[in-house]
Amino acid sequence: MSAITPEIVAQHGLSADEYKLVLEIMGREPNLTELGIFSVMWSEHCSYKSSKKWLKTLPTKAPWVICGPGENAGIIDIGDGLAAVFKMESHNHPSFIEPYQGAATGVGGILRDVFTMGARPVANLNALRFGSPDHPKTRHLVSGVVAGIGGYGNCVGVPTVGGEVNFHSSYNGNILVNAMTVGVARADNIFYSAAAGVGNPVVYVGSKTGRDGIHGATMASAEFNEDSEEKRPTVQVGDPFTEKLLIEACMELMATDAIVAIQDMGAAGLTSSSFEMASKGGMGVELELDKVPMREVGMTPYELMLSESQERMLIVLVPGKEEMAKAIFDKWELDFAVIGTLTDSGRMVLKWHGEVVGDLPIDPLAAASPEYDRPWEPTPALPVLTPADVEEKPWGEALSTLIASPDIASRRWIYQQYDHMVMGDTAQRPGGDAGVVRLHGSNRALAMTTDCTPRYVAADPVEGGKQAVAEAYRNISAVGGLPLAVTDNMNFGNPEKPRIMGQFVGACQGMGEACIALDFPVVSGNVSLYNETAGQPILPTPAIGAVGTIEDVDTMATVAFKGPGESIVVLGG
Amino acid sequence: MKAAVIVFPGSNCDRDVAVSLEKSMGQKPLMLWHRTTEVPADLDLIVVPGGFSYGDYLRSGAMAAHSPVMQEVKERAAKGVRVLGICNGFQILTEAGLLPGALMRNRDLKFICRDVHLTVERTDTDFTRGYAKGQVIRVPVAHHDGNYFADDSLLERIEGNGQVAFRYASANGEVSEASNINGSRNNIAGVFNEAGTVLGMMPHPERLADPQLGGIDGKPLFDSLVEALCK
Amino acid sequence: MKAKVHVTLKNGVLDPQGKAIQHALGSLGYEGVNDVRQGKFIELDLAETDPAKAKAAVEAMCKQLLANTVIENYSIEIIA
Amino acid sequence: MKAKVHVTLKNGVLDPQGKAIQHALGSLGYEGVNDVRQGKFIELDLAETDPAKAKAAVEAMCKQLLANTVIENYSIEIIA
Ligand SMILES: Nc1ncnc2c1ncn2[C@@H]1O[C@H](COP(=O)(O)OP(=O)(O)O)[C@@H](O)[C@H]1O
Repeated sequence: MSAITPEIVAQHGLSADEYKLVLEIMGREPNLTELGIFSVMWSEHCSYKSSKKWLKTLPTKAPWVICGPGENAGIIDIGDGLAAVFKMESHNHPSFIEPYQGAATGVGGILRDVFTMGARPVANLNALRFGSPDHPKTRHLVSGVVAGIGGYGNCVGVPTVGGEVNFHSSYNGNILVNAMTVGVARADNIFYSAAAGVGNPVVYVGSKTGRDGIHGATMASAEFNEDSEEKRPTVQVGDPFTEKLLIEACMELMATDAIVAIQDMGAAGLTSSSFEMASKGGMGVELELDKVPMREVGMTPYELMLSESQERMLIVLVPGKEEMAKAIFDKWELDFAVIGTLTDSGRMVLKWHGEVVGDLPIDPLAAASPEYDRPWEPTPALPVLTPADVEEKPWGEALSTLIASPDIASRRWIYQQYDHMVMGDTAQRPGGDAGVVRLHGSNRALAMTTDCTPRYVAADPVEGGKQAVAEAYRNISAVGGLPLAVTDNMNFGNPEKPRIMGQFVGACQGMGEACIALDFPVVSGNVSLYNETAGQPILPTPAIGAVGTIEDVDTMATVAFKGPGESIVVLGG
Repeated sequence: MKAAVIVFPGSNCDRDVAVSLEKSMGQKPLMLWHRTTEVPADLDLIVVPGGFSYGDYLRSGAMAAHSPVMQEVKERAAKGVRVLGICNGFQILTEAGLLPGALMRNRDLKFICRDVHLTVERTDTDFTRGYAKGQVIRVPVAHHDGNYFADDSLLERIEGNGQVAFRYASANGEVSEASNINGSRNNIAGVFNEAGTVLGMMPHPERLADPQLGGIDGKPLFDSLVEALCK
Repeated sequence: MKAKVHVTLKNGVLDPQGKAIQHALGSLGYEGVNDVRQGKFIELDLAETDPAKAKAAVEAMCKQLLANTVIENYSIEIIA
Repeated sequence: MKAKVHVTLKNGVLDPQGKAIQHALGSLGYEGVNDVRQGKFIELDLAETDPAKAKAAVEAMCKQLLANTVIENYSIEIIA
């Protein structure tokens, strides 16, 4: 037995205080597998330990909200018995290390968050931030990320209808790749992750488990440093073909009454999916890890619990439905294995060929997940610019400088690499204010957008947070949509620095105020902290994704001037 | 008229083309799973749709070309049943030997999704009779492997037989290197078999067959088939 | 028994991937790269223990699936 | 001077292409295919005439462009 040394604890990203808590909860020294589980569950990525306090202040309610933050994705009622299910999520660190696969697996992950709730994904968007255009790495990163997003989304067959891109030197060593998926479900056929029913089978479906990204979740929460480019084998390869099959198989199973609960295996794989399902349902769970479909020989329980292999889901089935469910996954040529059962013990018991190799209490671990009230300082106000501060230039020259700016220049090079028309319902393609996708078989449509102007947020986090929400609202309105709700992706630097924490707090405050004023609730989101290189933080980037409805797609507005003689009107002020 | 759309693992334009067919035919086509070997005897049209069958792994269309249903498709094609392959479907039909040539990676190696203009090279086939001679149409492409290749002698044969269906062109119908989006030989965007009963094309007519999606230049292709095959 | 298969484009078939690599190498400052061709390298692990039988099986696989003989050549190496 | 470069996925890295080929061979009735891995095979034609210098140049090309060393290994063979 390997004794747990302070070094091992540190390698797992747990502080000495946190380890003390581990010992208290376990009542003994954990073994390595158990320690690995704590490290994953308590990582910033899974526990939101720095951000939780502030996220709770965001408005999340409205009569049309079916499910707010806390599940895999947010859900709103869009009428006609339908619901829109959506969320945005970051894959920043993996995309910097391996842009193609990092971005691709980011798209795969967010798609799973949406279809796990019973929604067929109908659109993808992506909010990207790169370093300055003349930085030696930028070209490679841009082309890799764009190819990866396209490579995955195009193959899965979900149109990528919108997004945004900014360039700024603060992202030179830490790009941002935020992917958003919007899905549509029947409002009376939504699936949640809370496990229920003692004795019910726990089923594993999808791809086999390999040694991918072991410790990826902890990596996503650790600040980048010089040698991070060496931590390479933690990168996972996406398999969009399998994801497509997984979507179809899950949709087929969801049309039956066999599912009690379902959850994708996200960043923390089997650990977080099984823990969350059991914890939400107040259940215990017993897993037979040797039954997990494995890609490689000689895998250990530790590796199986921490692997981040993609394209996998965990399902609690109604007893007796195993054969029927298996037939569906067989048809789609995917792995299917009953790997455990629900219990009423409130514990997670891990077995390996019949022998207990891990035994942890679920609620105490989840409840004790650390939550910090990190010190923060407000961002000092910048002097206000006056017209006299701006250098005078001939109009023509000023205009061409503006148009040539990488933040304004055409994005066609990017979105031409994304299939934005597959599924046959894209009524407004990328290039306008918002993407518009018809609700299949109807004349109604969803409008969607992602927005944030990081330099505004850096200058004044509260106003910048407000502005990002307002811009998303305007973009939905501009195509003729009624803005309904938002998802967000909070990308910030190291929260242990009061200055950074102050940016986070300010942005949350501004977003919250704007969302209340506009009746525009936050229904889902994601936080990515520690976005720093050698101590230098990125610009604070709270990316906002928004969704609205258009009642009659024939009334949709587009940006193009339609003909000579038309009036040009400026509205607002 | 009876039409069927084949569904492979990884097909993703199967529903799109079924919607377009239904609009023109007034009834839903049959959807046939790739494992099936029971294909109704009285089919008039088989559509091999776009997407990424088997993930486009190894070579686009290579694995799907060996699916059980494809044996049946080959037999029907030999009997003159009309077969239409769009995008990945075109790749599958070349891999299955139903159409000449091969589709390689786009010249600049990037996936291309955009509207393109095509010249309609022939209007005397069941697929294209709805178009006017010399008509230039606007239809989207969305592919990574659409670079049509045939060696010199094959190319000569295809051209000699009038097997070219569409060419990439400018908006006013000029066929030149500038309008050749992916490096295809002779700007070829679609080809027929010798009999003119099997058509493969990289562009997606089903994506612009509905005014709400921005155009209807793809619709005459489906209307042509319905008109020709409705008994 | 292992088999190594090389699938390469026939002479005269243009190779967009090779061309793009050559171009990229040029812009990275590598001089004197006259030509680049890209092919596939497929390794198979076979249960078969007889080299001749293994070779025949892989030959059939190449013809049927691994190579598109309209545009590609293949070569097979069997390793005990 | 010619160089042959093999680029293969590192051990443990998922190879969706290889898996799909294995699966397809199975459905075509080829039995006993335990594993398939797909890699790239790149042939370069170089102006360089010194083998050591050629090797060094190709090594640099592999690191910088031809292989994605995050997930791939490469091997180089120089042929006079
Ligand atoms: N910035 C945020 N605003 C609102 N909700 C958030 C935010 N960040 C995370 N959440 C919510 O917290 C929950 C957990 O998020 P996450 O760990 O990213 O989900 P998953 O593990 O399924 O990928 C989700 O329901 C998400 O909607």
